[in-house]
Amino acid sequence: RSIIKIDGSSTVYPVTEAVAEEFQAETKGKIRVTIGVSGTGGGFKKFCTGETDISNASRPIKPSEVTRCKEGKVEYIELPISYDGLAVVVNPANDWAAHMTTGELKKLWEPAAQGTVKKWSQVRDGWPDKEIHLFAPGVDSGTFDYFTEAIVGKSGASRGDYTASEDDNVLVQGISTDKYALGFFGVAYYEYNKDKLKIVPIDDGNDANGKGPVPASYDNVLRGTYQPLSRPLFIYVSKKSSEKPEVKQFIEFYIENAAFLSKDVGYVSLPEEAYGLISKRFEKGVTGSLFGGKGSQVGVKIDELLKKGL
Amino acid sequence: MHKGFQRGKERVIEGALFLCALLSIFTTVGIIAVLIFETADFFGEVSIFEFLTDTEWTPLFANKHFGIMPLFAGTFLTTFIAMLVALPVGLVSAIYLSEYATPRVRNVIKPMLEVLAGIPTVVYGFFALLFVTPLLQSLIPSLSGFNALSPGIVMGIMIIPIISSLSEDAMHSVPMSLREGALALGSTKLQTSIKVIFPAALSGISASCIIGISRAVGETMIVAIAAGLQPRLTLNPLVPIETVTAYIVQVSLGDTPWGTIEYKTIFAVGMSLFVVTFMLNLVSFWLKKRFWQAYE
Amino acid sequence: MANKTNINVLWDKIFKVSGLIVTLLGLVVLAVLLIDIFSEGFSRLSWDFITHYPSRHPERAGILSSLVGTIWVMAITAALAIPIGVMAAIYLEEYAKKSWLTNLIEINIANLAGVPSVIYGLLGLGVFVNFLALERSIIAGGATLALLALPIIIMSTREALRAVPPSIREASLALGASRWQTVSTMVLPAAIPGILTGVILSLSRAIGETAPLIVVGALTYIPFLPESPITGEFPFISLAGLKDPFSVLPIQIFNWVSRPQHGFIVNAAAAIIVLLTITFMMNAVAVWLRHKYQKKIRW
Amino acid sequence: MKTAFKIKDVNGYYGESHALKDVNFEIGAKTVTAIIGPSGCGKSTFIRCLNRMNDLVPSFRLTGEMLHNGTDIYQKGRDIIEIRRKIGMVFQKPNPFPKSIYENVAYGLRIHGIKNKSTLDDVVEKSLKKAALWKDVKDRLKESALMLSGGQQQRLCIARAIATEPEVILFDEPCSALDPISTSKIEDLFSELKNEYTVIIVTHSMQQAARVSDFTGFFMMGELIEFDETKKIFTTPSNKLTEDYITGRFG
Amino acid sequence: MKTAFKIKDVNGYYGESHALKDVNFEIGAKTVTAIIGPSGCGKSTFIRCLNRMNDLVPSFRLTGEMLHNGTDIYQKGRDIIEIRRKIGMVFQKPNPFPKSIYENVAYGLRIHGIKNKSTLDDVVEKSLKKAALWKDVKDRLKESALMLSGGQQQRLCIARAIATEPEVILFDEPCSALDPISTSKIEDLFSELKNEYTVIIVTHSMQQAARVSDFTGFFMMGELIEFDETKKIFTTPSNKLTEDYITGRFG
Ligand SMILES: Nc1ncnc2c1ncn2[C@@H]1O[C@H](COP(=O)(O)OP(=O)(O)OP(=O)(O)O)[C@@H](O)[C@H]1O
Ligand SMILES: Nc1ncnc2c1ncn2[C@@H]1O[C@H](COP(=O)(O)OP(=O)(O)OP(=O)(O)O)[C@@H](O)[C@H]1O
Ligand SMILES: [Mg+2]
Ligand SMILES: [Mg+2]
Repeated sequence: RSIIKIDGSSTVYPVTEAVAEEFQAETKGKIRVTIGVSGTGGGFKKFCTGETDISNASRPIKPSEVTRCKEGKVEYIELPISYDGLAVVVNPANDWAAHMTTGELKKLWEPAAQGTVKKWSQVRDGWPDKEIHLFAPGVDSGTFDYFTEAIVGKSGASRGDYTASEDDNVLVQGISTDKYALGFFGVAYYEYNKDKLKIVPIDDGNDANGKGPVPASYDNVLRGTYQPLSRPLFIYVSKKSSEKPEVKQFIEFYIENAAFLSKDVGYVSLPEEAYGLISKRFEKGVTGSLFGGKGSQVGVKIDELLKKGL
Repeated sequence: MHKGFQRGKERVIEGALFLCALLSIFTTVGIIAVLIFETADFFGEVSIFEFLTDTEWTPLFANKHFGIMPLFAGTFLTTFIAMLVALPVGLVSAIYLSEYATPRVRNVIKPMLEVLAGIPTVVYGFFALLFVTPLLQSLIPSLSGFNALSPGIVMGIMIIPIISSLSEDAMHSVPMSLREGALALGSTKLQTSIKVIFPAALSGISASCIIGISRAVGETMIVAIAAGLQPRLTLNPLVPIETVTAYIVQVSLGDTPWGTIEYKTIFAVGMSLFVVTFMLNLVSFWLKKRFWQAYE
Repeated sequence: MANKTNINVLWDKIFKVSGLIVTLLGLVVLAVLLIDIFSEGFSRLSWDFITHYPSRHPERAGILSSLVGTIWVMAITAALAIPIGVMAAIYLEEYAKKSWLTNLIEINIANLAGVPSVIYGLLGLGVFVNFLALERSIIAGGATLALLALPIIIMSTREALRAVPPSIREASLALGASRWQTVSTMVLPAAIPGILTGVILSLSRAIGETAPLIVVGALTYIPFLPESPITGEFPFISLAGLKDPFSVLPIQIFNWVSRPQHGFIVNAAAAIIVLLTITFMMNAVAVWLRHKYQKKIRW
Repeated sequence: MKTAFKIKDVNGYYGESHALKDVNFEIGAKTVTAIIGPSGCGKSTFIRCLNRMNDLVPSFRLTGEMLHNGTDIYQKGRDIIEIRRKIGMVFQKPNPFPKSIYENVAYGLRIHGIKNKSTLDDVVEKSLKKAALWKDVKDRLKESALMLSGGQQQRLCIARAIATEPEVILFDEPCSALDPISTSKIEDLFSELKNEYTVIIVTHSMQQAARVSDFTGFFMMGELIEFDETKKIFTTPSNKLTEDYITGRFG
Repeated sequence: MKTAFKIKDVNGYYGESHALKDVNFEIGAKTVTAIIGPSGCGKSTFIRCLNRMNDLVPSFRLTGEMLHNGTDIYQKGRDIIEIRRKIGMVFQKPNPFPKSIYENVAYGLRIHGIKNKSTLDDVVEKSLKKAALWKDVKDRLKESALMLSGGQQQRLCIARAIATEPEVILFDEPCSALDPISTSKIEDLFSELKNEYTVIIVTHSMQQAARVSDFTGFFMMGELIEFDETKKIFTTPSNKLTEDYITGRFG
C-alpha cells in the first residue's frame, strides 16, 4: 500500500484533513494519506526536497522557496482550494465601532502607529478616549502576513505592540473579555463564536467590491465583495508525485470535494467556476505560481488569475 | 581464567558506562553542530554587536531589528517568577513531606504532586491564560491579558514537584543518626530540618533546583500561549513579553520560509540561550565547588 | 532560654500547619485543573473516542493513532533513557575520577536540562532522521525524547547514588567485590527510590512534549497504526513498527485546541484525560516500586 | 538523695520482639549510674527511652511509666523538645553533623538562641577541652567533622552534648573507640559532671563501671537483673547471673 | 617466619596534613599483630592503606612501598579487587548492608560466584558462630541487619569478613562495642584464625593487645614509635614514649 505524504500550514490543515478523511472512506483505506502540521514554511522545506507529495500553504510560495524547490528539482502545481476571510472583530459591548475603513485600519496598524496611536479616539473622532487593545495572530503566521500586506501595503509592516497568539481561540478569548479590544483572525473563528464577538464591517472605498462597509461573511467572501481581507488557501502538488495514480486520484477527489468540505470545516469555498479551472490546471499540469513566486497579492480574484494562468 | 574473564567484564562495563556518560557530550556537540552553520550564516548578515546591543527584536517585521535582549529579558523574567513560586513551595513541601508527614501521607501526596509534572504544558498554558490571568486581574487591574506574571506562576506550579520530590528524596536519605543527634540536643523538628537535614542534603537539593530552573528556562508552550509573543525589553511582569523558547517554536512551526534570515534567527537565538545557560551553569558549578564540597 | 524554646516550639507548630497547607497548595491547583478538564472532556470519553481515527467531525473524531503512537514513543523513550541515564550517572558518580572531562560532563548535563525542547527536535531531525536515516519514524521520535529526558534522569540518579553512605561501598569493596558488583548489588538497590523519582519526572515531561516531535516529523493526521509488535509468525515479535510514521496525543491535543469548533475543544479535554491516565499508569508502576524500596532502607 | 528517674513496669517492644521486660528502678539525681550487660540485652533500647529517642523507631512501643522529676516522660502532651533539652545524649555510633567541628559543638547553643560570638567561642572551647579533643582540633575548628578519626568523632559528640548543659546526660558507650588516655579524661569528666548533673552511662567495660559509677544496673535479655550501689554489685552481687557476668574471665 | 607485609618509607597525607610519617616495618605471616596508639594517631589510616581502602578518600595520597607477599600493593596495574579479596577488613564503625542478616554474611561468597544454597547456609552459620552472633540471630536471619544492636552489628561485620576466608584480615577496633563475653569469644577467634591467616588488629585496649597479639606496633602522631614482639613491648619497651603510653594509669 502506498502513502501520500502531506505537510504544511495549520490553517489549511482542516480542509485537507476533511478531504483525506472522505478519501480514505471512499477508497476503503487502500491508499493511505498522512498529514503533518509544520507550518507553511516547514511544509515547503520538506516539499522542496521531495519528501512530501503535497504541501498545504496559507500563502503563495515565496522567492526563497522557489529557489529551494528549483535546487531540489521539484516542480509544483499550485492549486487554490478555498478562501479564508479575515474578520475584524471587537467586543460585543463595543457600541461605537459600527464599521471601519481600510484607511482607519491602516492608521491603526502601520508601524508608525506603534506607541502613538493608543486610543480609540485617535482612530476616529468621537470614539471613546480609551486605550485600544489589539489582538492578532503571531507575526510568523500567513494570516498576519496577509493582513499587513492588504492593509498597510507591505508584508510585515506593522506595529509590534499588539497581543499575539498562534492560537486564534486565544484571541477570541482575549477580545471577548475586553471591552476596548480589537482584533482580526479567520472568519471561521467568528462564525463559531458569534455570541462572544461583534464583527466590524470594512469599507475599502472601492464600490466595485460592494458599496460601503462590508462585513466578513461566507457570502461576501465568496462573492468577492469582502475586500481586501479575503485570501486564498493553497495546496501545492509535486509534479512528479502527480503522475502517481494514487496522488492523481487524491487530487481529483480533492478538487471535486473542496467546495463542500471547506465550507464544512468553516472556510469559504471558491466560486463554482474556479474549481473547474483548477481541475483543468491540474490536468494540464501547469507548474509555477500564479503569483509569480512573490508571495501574497492583495485584491486579486482567483478565477481571473486562474483563467490567465491556463 | 575466570579472573581474566571477570576483569574483562569489568572493563567492558566501565567502557559502556563511560560511553553513556559521553553521550551527553555528543548531544551537546550535536546541538552545536545543528545550530552552528545557520548561526554563522545569520551572523554573516547581522552583526554580533547589533545582536547584543539593540533593544528591539523585530526580525519578522518589515522594519527589522535583531536585538536579543528583549527575548532574554522575557526568559529571565518568567524564570524568576517561576522560581519565586517553585522554590519556597517546593522546598517547604519537601521538608514537610520528608520530616513531618507520616509515611502514609507522604506516600499519597508525593505521587499526587508528581502528577503536576506530567500535565501537558499546553494545558498549563490555557490554565494560565483562562484561569490565572483573570484571577490576577481581579487583584491587579492594570494587568494585561497577556503577561509574564501568570505564565511565570503557572510554570512555577509545574516545577513544584521537581523541586519537592527530588529534594524530599535527598532529605529522606539523610541518615537517621543525624536526626537523632540533632533531636537529642533539644532541637525542634523544624530546627533539625533546616539546620541539619537541609545542609546535609544540600547536594541533592541544589541539583533539584538546577533542574527546576533549567526546566523554567527551557519551557515553551506555557509562555507561548499566555505571555503574549511580544518581545519587549522590560522587567515589568504585568505586560506582555516573549521568551527565547516561545520565539523559537513560534517561528519553527509558523509560516516563515526556510533558509531566510528570518528563519535563521531561531538558530542564533537557540545558540545564544545555549551559551548563556552554559555560562550560568559554569558559575554555579564553580560556586558549588567552592562553598559546599567541604562538608559533603 | 525557656522563652526561646517556647518560641521555637511555636515555630515548629506553625510550620507543621503551614507546611501542610503549602504542600496542599499544589494539590489544590491540580484539583482545579483536573476538575476543569474532566468537566469539559469526561462526557466525550468513550470506547469510540479511543478507537477512532481523526475526523473533521468532532463527535466522530478519535485518538487511536495518536494514542498508539504515544505508547510506542514512550516505550522507546523509557527503554533508551532509563538505562542510558542510569548508566551515565553510575559512571560519573561511581567510576569517574575528578578530571576536567568529568567536570565538563557534569556542567554539560546541567546545561542540557535547560535546552528548549524544540532544539532537541532540531537535533533529532539532524541526527536521527537525516544522519542515521531513521526517517520520520517512531524510533526517531522516541530517541529524540530520550535525549530530552536524559539530563533529569542522570542528575537525579547521581544524587540518589550520592546519598548512599560511603561506608556501604567500603564494606563491599573490602570483601573483594569489584566496582560493578558493589554498584549493582549494593549501591543501586539502595538508590532506586531516588532514581525512580527522576524517571517519573522526566518521563512525565517527555510524554507531554509537542514541539520537538513536530520538528522531528510526527504527523497530525494519520489514519493507520504502526505495524503491530506482535506477529503471527515466529518469533512473534516484530520491531518493524519502529520505522513507521506516527502521531502522539499532545500533537492531537494541540491541533484540537486551536480549531474554531467547540466540539474539538471538548475532544482535546478528553484526550488530555487519556494522556493523564497514561501518565498515571506509567508513574504508578514507578511509584509502587519506589515505595517498596524506600520502606526497606532507612539508614 | 533526690530521685531523677523512676522507672515503673516498663516494657519495650520492637514490633513483636520484647526488648525490655518489666523494668523497675530509680536513678538518683547527681549520681553516675552505669548500665551493663551483654551485647543485645537492651541497654541502648533502655537508655534511648529516657529521652524518647525511640519515638523515632516506628516499630517501637513502650508501656509503663518513666518519671523524670516526678512527671511521666511519656505522658500525653509532654513537650518532647523540653525533655530532650534537659536530657542530653551521646550515641553509640558517633554521629557528627556534616558541618565544621566548631558548628557541631555550637549547634546546641545556636538552636537555643545564643548568637553571641564570644559566648559561643568560649563554650566551644570549654566543651572541647572537657571532651579531651581541644588539643587535636584547636587549629582546625573550621574543618569538616567528618574528617576526624573514629575516636575524635566520639569525643566531638561528647563535647556537643555537654555544651548545652542539660540536667541529665546519657552516654551510650562513650569510650568504646577511645584509647586509655582519652578514656581516663572522659572518666574524669564524669566525676566532674556529677556535681551538677545526673549521668547515665552504658558501658561494656566492667572496670569503667566500677571506677566511675555510683550505681550499676545489670541487664540481660531485656530484664533488669540487678540494680544496686556499684560497690555492692561488684563485691557482693545478690544475683547469681550478675556474679557470673562480672566475674567472667575478663574483668 | 614468612613475611606477609613489608612497609617501606610509607608516608600518608590527607591533603596537606601528614597522617603517616616514614613508617617502616614488617608483618609476619600467620601472626597476630596489634596496632596501638592514642586516638587520632593514624592507626585507621595505616590499616586502611593495607587493602587500599584509602583510595576512596579523594584527598588521600601515599608515598613509599607496601609489599604484600613481595609485591607492592600500590604498584601500577595491580588488581585492587584481588588485593581486597585476599586482604579482608572489619571497619571501625560497623557498616552492615541494608539487607538481611543472612545476605550480609553471604554477600562475599555470592560475589565470588558461589551460589549453592547449602554451601552458603553452612558458611553463614559457621561464620556467625565464630563471630559469636549465631545465638542472637539464628531465628531472625531474614531480618534487616540495620535493626541489630551496636555490638551485634559489629559482630555481624566480623562474620561477614571471615566468611570469605581471605589471607589477611584487618580488624579496626573490632571489640569496641562488645561486652566482655563477646570480646573473649572474638579474641578466641583471633587465636584460631592465626593458624591459617595473618591477622592485624587495631585496638585501644592494651590488655587485648597483650593477650592476643604476637607483635605490637605503637603509633603516635603518625609515626611508628616502636614495633616489636608483644612480650617485649609490654615488658621492656625500648622507647620512652611507648613505656609512658603502656604504663599509663589505665592498663
Ligand atoms: N578523611 C580524612 N580527611 C582528613 N583528615 C583525616 C581524615 N581521616 C582522618 N583524618 C585525620 O588523620 C589523623 C589520623 O586519623 P586516623 O583515623 O587514622 O586515627 P586513628 O588512629 O584511627 O584514631 P581513632 O583511634 O580515634 O580511630 C587524625 O588527626 C584525623 O583527624
Ligand atoms: N530498630 C530495631 N528494630 C528491631 N529490633 C531492634 C532494633 N534495635 C534493636 N533491636 C533489637 O533489640 C535488642 C536490644 O537491642 P539494644 O540495641 O538495646 O542492645 P544493646 O544492649 O544496646 O546491645 P549493644 O551492647 O550490642 O549495643 C537486640 O536484640 C536488637 O537486635
Ligand atoms: Mg547498644
Ligand atoms: Mg580509627
